[in-house]
Amino acid sequence: MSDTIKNIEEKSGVVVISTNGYFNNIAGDAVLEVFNQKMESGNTKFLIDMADSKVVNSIGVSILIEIIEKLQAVDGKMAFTNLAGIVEKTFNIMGITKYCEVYESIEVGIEKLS
Amino acid sequence: MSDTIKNIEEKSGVVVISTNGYFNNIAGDAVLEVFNQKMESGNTKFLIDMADSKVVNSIGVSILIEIIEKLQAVDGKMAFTNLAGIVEKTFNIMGITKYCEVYESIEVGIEKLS
Amino acid sequence: MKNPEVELKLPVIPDIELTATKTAEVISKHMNLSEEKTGEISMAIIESCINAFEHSKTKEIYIHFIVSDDKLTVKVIDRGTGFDKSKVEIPNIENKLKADARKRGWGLQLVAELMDTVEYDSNESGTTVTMTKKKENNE
Amino acid sequence: MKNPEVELKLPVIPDIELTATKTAEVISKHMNLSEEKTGEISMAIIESCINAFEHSKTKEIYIHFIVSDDKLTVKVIDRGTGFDKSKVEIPNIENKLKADARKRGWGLQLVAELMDTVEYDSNESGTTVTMTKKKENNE
Ligand SMILES: Nc1ncnc2c1ncn2[C@@H]1O[C@H](COP(=O)(O)OP(=O)(O)O)[C@@H](O)[C@H]1O
Ligand SMILES: Nc1ncnc2c1ncn2[C@@H]1O[C@H](COP(=O)(O)OP(=O)(O)O)[C@@H](O)[C@H]1O
Repeated sequence: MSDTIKNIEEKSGVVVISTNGYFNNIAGDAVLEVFNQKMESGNTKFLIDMADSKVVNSIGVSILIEIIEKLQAVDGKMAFTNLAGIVEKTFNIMGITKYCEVYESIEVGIEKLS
Repeated sequence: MSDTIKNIEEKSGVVVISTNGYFNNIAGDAVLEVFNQKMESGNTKFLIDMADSKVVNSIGVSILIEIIEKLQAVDGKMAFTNLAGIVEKTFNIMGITKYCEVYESIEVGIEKLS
Repeated sequence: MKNPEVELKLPVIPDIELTATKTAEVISKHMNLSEEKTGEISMAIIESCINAFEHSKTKEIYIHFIVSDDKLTVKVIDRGTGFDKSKVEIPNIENKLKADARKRGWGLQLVAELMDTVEYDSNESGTTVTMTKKKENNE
Repeated sequence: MKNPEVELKLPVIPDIELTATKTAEVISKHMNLSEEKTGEISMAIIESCINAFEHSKTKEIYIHFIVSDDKLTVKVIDRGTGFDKSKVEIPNIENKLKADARKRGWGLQLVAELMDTVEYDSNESGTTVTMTKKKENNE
């Protein structure tokens, strides 16, 4: 685990990835790497928990678009939880929230995705 | 409650004051005010929880010396818990830890003080 | 203090833009701006800093904060290559989701949406982004 | 980038010294300094900034960070009144605990204990505190 990813767990068929700190290119690449591994082993449902990433940049967030593209090919899903106000606003402006739901907690996210 | 004090509670005769954010003169004065009120109503045992104050300055910390002085007059006690490394080091350099214990958790602090 | 100004000179070090977002937080608090506005200012600063670091081909950038009664002005300045803003495409997610499309290219758009006013002054001796956030009467 | 430098010009706004501690955090991380050293550098900067704000009678201060292979150098500069360090008493808690004693007066002592080297260059045109933290070979 890198210092940009705090936790990875699987629950009810959903992979929950909790990020840590500034969500920049390094953090985005770390999430992409976990995503690629999990997708190879057959996972298609992902919940990204950003409780500890109150600050992001568009380079990090752009990497999430790559994940959305890959998930579309396998009819998978990605959702987010615990977004800071400015992070959700950024996702809105970029249009990411057209393709991904935002849930209020990890529990709700797992329930809705699974 | 001010935004520099997160919580105040009394347990087993110990007043636990949890601070929030940068422990500067404003935060120090806020703790002093709570202390003065509680001392007037007869409390003499205080635990200061600094889990959410990882950054301090010497103006804020100096105000704690005033509290130590007042407590000496009534044979009272103040202790600290959840100190960041640099905060404990600062307390050591200033000599505050000669007069106040540092405990690893609120629970242990209450147990030892009460 | 009347109209305080902060000036930062920052070299290209990973994450050094966080120095500027911390500055924005302290100043926003001083000005009594909402948490929402503080986040918007910080994000706009991050994007402008990253652009200057990535594209201007210089080794350092300058950030100025100018506080006035009714607004905060932030300038992000580099002495680099400059660029023609009219040639920059407006991004949209549907195009980005096409195979092989470059996913990047959101910075200018984000800054435009997050701030009240944004101006680019760019030529071969560098780029200055001047952006403002208004303070409401009740803030 | 070889020997990057950061320069901050900060006005007297409450808590603006946190801009400088954030800078110290980002630079320390870049230099691979330990968390312990990062905390020590930050605390020394806070104390030096507060002194300049409180005692120099100026409206702004300057902070420079100079990164080199074996150490971080931080300068806190004001163009204020200056002071005679030899006249400053070394504080101790027993004296401070006497009734009516001034509880303050810890800044210089803290900086001296927390940094590897500290120098004061002070005269009627201002004060420059130059302090360094060494980087170990294994950091
Ligand atoms: N400070 C700058 N100096 C030079 N070019 C810039 C600067 N800021 C932006 N640009 C140009 O504008 C383009 C769009 O920027 P932006 O929307 O932030 O997306 P991205 O940086 O991801 O490409 C950049 O690719 C670059 O060509
Ligand atoms: N930058 C400065 N400009 C002028 N005087 C200073 C400066 N820094 C320190 N001093 C003087 O040194 C004294 C001791 O400083 P310090 O140990 O930080 O304690 P305190 O600031 O709490 O008095 C101050 O009271 C002040 O007279």
